[in-house]
Amino acid sequence: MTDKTPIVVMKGITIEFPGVKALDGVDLTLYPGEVHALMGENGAGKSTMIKALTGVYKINAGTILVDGKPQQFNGTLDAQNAGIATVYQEVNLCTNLSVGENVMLGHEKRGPFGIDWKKTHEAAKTYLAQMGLEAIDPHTPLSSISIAMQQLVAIARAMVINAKVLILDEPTSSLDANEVQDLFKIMRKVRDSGVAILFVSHFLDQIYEITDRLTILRNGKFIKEVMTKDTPRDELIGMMIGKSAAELSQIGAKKARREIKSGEKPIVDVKGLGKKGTINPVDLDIYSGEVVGFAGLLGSGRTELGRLLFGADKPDSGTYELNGKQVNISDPYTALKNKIAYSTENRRDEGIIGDLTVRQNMLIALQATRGMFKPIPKKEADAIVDKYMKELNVRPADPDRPIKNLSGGNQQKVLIGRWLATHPELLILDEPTRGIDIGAKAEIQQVVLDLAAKGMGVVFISSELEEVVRLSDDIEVLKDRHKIAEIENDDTVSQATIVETIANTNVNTGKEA
Amino acid sequence: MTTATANKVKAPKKGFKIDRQMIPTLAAVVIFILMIIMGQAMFGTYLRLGFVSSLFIDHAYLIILAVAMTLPILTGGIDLSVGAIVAITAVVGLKLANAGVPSVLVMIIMLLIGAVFGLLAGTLIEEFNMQPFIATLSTMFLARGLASIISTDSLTFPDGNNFNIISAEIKIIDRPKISHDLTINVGVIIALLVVVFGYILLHHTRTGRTIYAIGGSRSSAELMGLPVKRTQYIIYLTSATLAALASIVYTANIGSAKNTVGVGWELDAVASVVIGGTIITGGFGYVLGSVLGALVRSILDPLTTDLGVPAEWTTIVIGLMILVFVVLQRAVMAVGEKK
Amino acid sequence: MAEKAKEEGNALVKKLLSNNLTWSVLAFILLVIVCTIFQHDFLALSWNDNTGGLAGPLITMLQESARYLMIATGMTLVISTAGIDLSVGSVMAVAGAAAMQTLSHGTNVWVSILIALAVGLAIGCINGALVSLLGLQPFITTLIMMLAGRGMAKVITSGQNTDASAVAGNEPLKWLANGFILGIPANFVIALVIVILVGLLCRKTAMGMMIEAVGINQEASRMTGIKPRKILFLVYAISGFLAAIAGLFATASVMRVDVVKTGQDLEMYAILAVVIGGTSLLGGKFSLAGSAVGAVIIAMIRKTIITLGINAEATPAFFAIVVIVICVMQAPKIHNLGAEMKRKRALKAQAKAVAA
Amino acid sequence: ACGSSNSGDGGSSDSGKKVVGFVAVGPEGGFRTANEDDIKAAFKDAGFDLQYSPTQNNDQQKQIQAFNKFVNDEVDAIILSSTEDSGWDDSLKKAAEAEIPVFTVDRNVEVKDSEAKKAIVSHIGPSNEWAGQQAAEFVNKSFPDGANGFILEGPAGLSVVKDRGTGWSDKVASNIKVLESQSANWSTDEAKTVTAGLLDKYKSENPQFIFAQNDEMGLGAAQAVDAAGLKGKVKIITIDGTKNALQALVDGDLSFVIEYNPIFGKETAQAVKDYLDGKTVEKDIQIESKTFDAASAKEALDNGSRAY
Ligand SMILES: Nc1ncnc2c1ncn2[C@@H]1O[C@H](COP(=O)(O)OP(=O)(O)OP(=O)(O)O)[C@@H](O)[C@H]1O
Ligand SMILES: Nc1ncnc2c1ncn2[C@@H]1O[C@H](COP(=O)(O)OP(=O)(O)OP(=O)(O)O)[C@@H](O)[C@H]1O
Ligand SMILES: [Mg+2]
Ligand SMILES: [Mg+2]
Repeated sequence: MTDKTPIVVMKGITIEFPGVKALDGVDLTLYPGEVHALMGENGAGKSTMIKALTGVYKINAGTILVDGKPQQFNGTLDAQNAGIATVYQEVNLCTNLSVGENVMLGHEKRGPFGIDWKKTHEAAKTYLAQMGLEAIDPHTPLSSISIAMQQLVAIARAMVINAKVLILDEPTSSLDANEVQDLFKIMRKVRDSGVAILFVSHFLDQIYEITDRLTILRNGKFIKEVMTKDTPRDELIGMMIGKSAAELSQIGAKKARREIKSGEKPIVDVKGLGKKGTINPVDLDIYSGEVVGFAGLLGSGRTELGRLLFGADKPDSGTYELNGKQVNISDPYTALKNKIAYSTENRRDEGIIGDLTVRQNMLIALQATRGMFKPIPKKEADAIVDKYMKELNVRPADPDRPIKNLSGGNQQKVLIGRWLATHPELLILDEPTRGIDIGAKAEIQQVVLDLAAKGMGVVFISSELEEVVRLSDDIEVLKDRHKIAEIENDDTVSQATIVETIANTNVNTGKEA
Repeated sequence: MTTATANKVKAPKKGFKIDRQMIPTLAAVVIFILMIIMGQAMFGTYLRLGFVSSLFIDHAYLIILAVAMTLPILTGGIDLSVGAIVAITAVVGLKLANAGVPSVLVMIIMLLIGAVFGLLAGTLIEEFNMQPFIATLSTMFLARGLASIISTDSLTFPDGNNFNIISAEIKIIDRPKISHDLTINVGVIIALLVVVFGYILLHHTRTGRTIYAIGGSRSSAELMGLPVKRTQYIIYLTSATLAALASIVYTANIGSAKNTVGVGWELDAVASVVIGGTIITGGFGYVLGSVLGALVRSILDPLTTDLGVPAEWTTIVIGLMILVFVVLQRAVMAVGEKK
Repeated sequence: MAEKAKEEGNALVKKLLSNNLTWSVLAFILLVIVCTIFQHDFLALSWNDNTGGLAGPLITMLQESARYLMIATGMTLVISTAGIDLSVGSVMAVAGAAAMQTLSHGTNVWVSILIALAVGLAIGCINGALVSLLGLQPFITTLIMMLAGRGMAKVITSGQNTDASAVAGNEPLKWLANGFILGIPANFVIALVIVILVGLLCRKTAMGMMIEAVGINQEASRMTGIKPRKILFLVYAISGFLAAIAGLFATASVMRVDVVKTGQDLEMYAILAVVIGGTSLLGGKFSLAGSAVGAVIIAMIRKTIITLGINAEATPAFFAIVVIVICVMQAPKIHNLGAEMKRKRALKAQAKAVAA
Repeated sequence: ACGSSNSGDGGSSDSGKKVVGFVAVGPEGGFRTANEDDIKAAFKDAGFDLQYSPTQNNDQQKQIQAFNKFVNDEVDAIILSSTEDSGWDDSLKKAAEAEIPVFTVDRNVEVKDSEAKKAIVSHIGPSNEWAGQQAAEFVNKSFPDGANGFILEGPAGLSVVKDRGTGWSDKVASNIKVLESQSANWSTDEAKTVTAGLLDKYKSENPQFIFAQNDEMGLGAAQAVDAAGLKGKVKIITIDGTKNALQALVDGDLSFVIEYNPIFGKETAQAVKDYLDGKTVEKDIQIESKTFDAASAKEALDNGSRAY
């Protein structure tokens, strides 16, 4: 197809984990100067393939050639030395160090007396600037920036190595449209300098925009390698999910707005809810059966507001009324007791309990609300697990596996099951579709609509304006930790409306404490 | 994007330069000074040069051990074997010195023995997945056992050995009364050099940065392509070798040793490190904090004596003092977090 | 057919080999064999009319293991929450001191026992409060309590090794450590019953899962509505209480508390027992059965040392070697050795084929 | 509790009392507590201000630190109850330079340096070797035709353990066979376990005596012997002479107790007083100890004079 010599050739890669064959004879070829996408559903084996290449997992069969030489990396260090830079799916940085230190770890600039910190920080600054993060002081603790920005820091870090191969595993899952464009700019530049880029994303638009070539996996098996420009969407989706795209349930149209009847009481009615330094006082009401979307740019405070509603952080101002009754939601337990549930955007640190099984992860919140000494009867537990495994289509369908061994997308589904099992009246979903494949994304969106139809109040936080606009009845727009607008989402409202609102509203920063 | 990201993070306020992570260490400084002032006010001897001199001379070994212990603790590990390594190297060293082996050679052998135990601990941890606590507990038992198999006698250095170079006192201020002299010895200088070494290692080498990274998250450090395994070996090798160095300084200082030396010193070292603001689960901490911690830990004993604490109560009072210390630190940190 | 059976058999062997418990039990059996070689009647049991129970080396070993069982059980729960309890040895001394001191001052023996248990529980609660409410680090908190506890024991007895062996009416306590139930040491039976009760409490309610959840990911647990502080408080309290029982076993055995020696270094043994039993010091999944086997192994190692007549000087080294061997055998690297070599060979062959 | 300020030049406290620093081992029960309590009481009675500094885990380092601190505090005299018999040269040299007299109690220390030697005025205490010898002589006398038995030792490496062992070996007859020596770490509880194991192991050799190097271990051994139904058939000899041991002797659990007399506070205080008053003091003040059999033990207990 091309006369370039490939830089990476992986042939017949097989990886087995106890009980699962995650990869079964998969081939992958990377050419310099190309962006290559690894496509597949959640759990198809994309991340595993990447980890096979970088030596994180040992392969059971197959060969890896890098630059024509057979290689067996014993870890990422070896891979790095061979010119492969990787940004893994879950952000893997050290939260105890500063942003600059994270960018430069292992590549600090050295002077006559060991590390020259001044030079190192300067270098870090230029790499950060490349990612559009010039506003971040390299000395800022990593723990104080949001997940999305950490993702960008991780990418900046990958640029430090003068790599021949750059691997990006779902780098865009938490970025907003602007940042994606900036990332693409950098990717194009890097590509044009002759680097091979391996890219994973569940956003088809992005795939068609940036990639040249695709390798499609399904259930750990190699399906096909194709050129992007020759492959229509339907065909691609078909190859990924193994059935025709038409069968995929699609919620095309925008949801009809649920009209609030006069005299109807909201489930949640908060006034002036805020916390100094995190989110300025917000008024908000959520009615039964309503989907309220939170829209805003990165760091606008959507997550923070969600956490306050759930009691994960303690508010320092405001009143909180639940079904007309004044409540004090001081911690997640109280929230759950009051039938409020919150699904976090930070799946790894605040969501999954890694070593526990899928079953335990699904039941634990329900168990916690019932109390330690009232175990859920086995029959009931089985029924719950069974129900949500099926409803959410969790794969593999074995609930007795530790959740940490599931692919990212499937972990997310289990977590949603966890919250549904508590039968909340108000469900706060923070980035529920992040990192979820197209099939599952539609499923989750459908779940949200179904829940609302059954009378649940839903807060839907997402960086994808498209789905916020499509699913919400009302949209709360946030900017710089202020609520700047509440938009009734009728037919006149589109993504552009929101973007304009954000751009044109000036936050009176003087108000900030 | 530039406009989008520019308002994501506010430029940090200028002037607020003190890192939150440094607060516990600073608290250690303040409390140490307060303790000295309190001792001086109540008993009038804590600012005597003699007191200061023996604080350093008598605790040069602890300073070295505290630096040694800082490395594994920063990664979330621990080295329980340091006390026992002091014992075995001391016993072997004195045996050799008494057999007429030249002092320099003896010292080298002592350091090598320390290194061997460090290597063993590193191997158990890295190759056999043993947790540092258990691995170094095993090497602790092993070293202590071997030390007593070799000899249970009180051994003293023969005349005319060169160990006394280390203990030879250098009077900086010589007053008529010994309690007003400012004295140091080579042991103290060695301890200070070790502190400098620790500082440079942690803050100016890539190995040091890897140590912090491992403490933050070992799996992240591995995925970031840092030489985690090699660094782990270096850590336990260094801490054990420094323990051997502490042994040299200590034995030279008192001119004798036996198999029971160093019982419980690992806990003193851990206490020093923690008092100095290093978090036992790793990731945060400073060598200089550990040094201060060692000094604070050292000053607790004379304080209890001077306060006339009844014998049965001494360990309770020492425990309470450490408790007050960590609680204060915790409070200071909580206030810092709020800000 | 036969192939399949063989394969299944292989899988079973593999599963067994990678199970920590297998190696612990194997180590135990090995120690017994070594002892029997040295002392041919090591396994012999006889009836002792004097005590009204079985007698023999194994019996005294079980008698000693009772206290390890207790502290190892508490330690398991604490370690599961990613904590550690270094104070158990000192708590043993304090509880023992409280029992002996009150007893020798004429307190009713049952009241003495209750006081001892209450003291242990109280110290456990203090540990729990410091760790959970103030958020202090477990290692340093319990290290402080280890120091202070020794002091408390000394304060209780004014520095004496209080002896209550001659106090009238001390029989129930004496029986606790020296008596027999159906010929089997009473303390061992009681300890076993307690371990089983704790096990049931953990596994039949959601306590075990919640403890593990907190140990694996405290923040995520909080978000599910678990109250990590409660759990932390609970495990330290349990550990203190069980350590008090261990303290009663240790002191009632000779009806005398030794303010320095009672429980000395036993925190280390307890931690070893837990690790040998397969619970990770990093927290998370725990196995009480594993820890129980670990506790018995510790008692067995000590018995072996006496039986082989290993010199006092060499005991720590012997201990170290046994522990290192057990832990090394448990390392995944060792059981995967065969498979790993096969994998490497296969890959090499493939690589050669490609290169050619 | 924090009254004494030592800032005065002569080191005397405000009240004009002479200040004496006591570098001690710390309360460990039995002999140690009795000894240190007695010294504290005696110095108080003699009108001294005694500053007491215990160590932990028998750690010599903490003792050295305390010693050096007393030198810096310019106390009038130092009492040293050392955990180790060597390693004191440097500290003693400092004391000599500061002209502070040092009195060693219980354990003698070995000093090489001649400068350091000058600091030590006197040693006060009973003899460990003598105690070991008494044990051997009792066994020799009890079993003229020879016998088998065990020795329960203290922790390996302590000089007390060695001295008591040396005393035993010096005097024990050739037909007395020690089947095994094991350490029971001075602990009653461990001694019970160890003895039970040894009795099992050497059942066929018919052990007839157990020499426990302290009372604590002897009492543990007695319980193991009792449990094995051998009470009276195995003679147990212990060193220290605490009340509990004497009671056990009366009850027939033990056979012979050698006193290691901890009560020498008076003698020590007197020596310090004499020296500070300018009188000459004997270099070595041996403290008399007794031996007890059942009869003399009963007598000693009945007249109620025993302090520990
Ligand atoms: N360490 C492991 N142990 C056992 N099974 C694992 C492990 N890691 C991954 N798996 C399994 O391997 C399969 C492939 O997972 P992988 O993470 O590669 O999926 P993915 O294609 O990256 O999915 P996603 O889009 O959700 O990130 C999944 O079925 C997963 O459960
Ligand atoms: N752990 C944290 N500690 C301190 N500050 C934080 C932390 N997490 C986020 N922030 C800051 O709080 C602000 C709001 O972040 P938040 O995560 O709520 O934004 P968001 O609107 O939810 O966007 P996204 O979730 O897409 O990043 C940001 O400025 C961010 O830097
Ligand atoms: Mg993935
Ligand atoms: Mg967010």
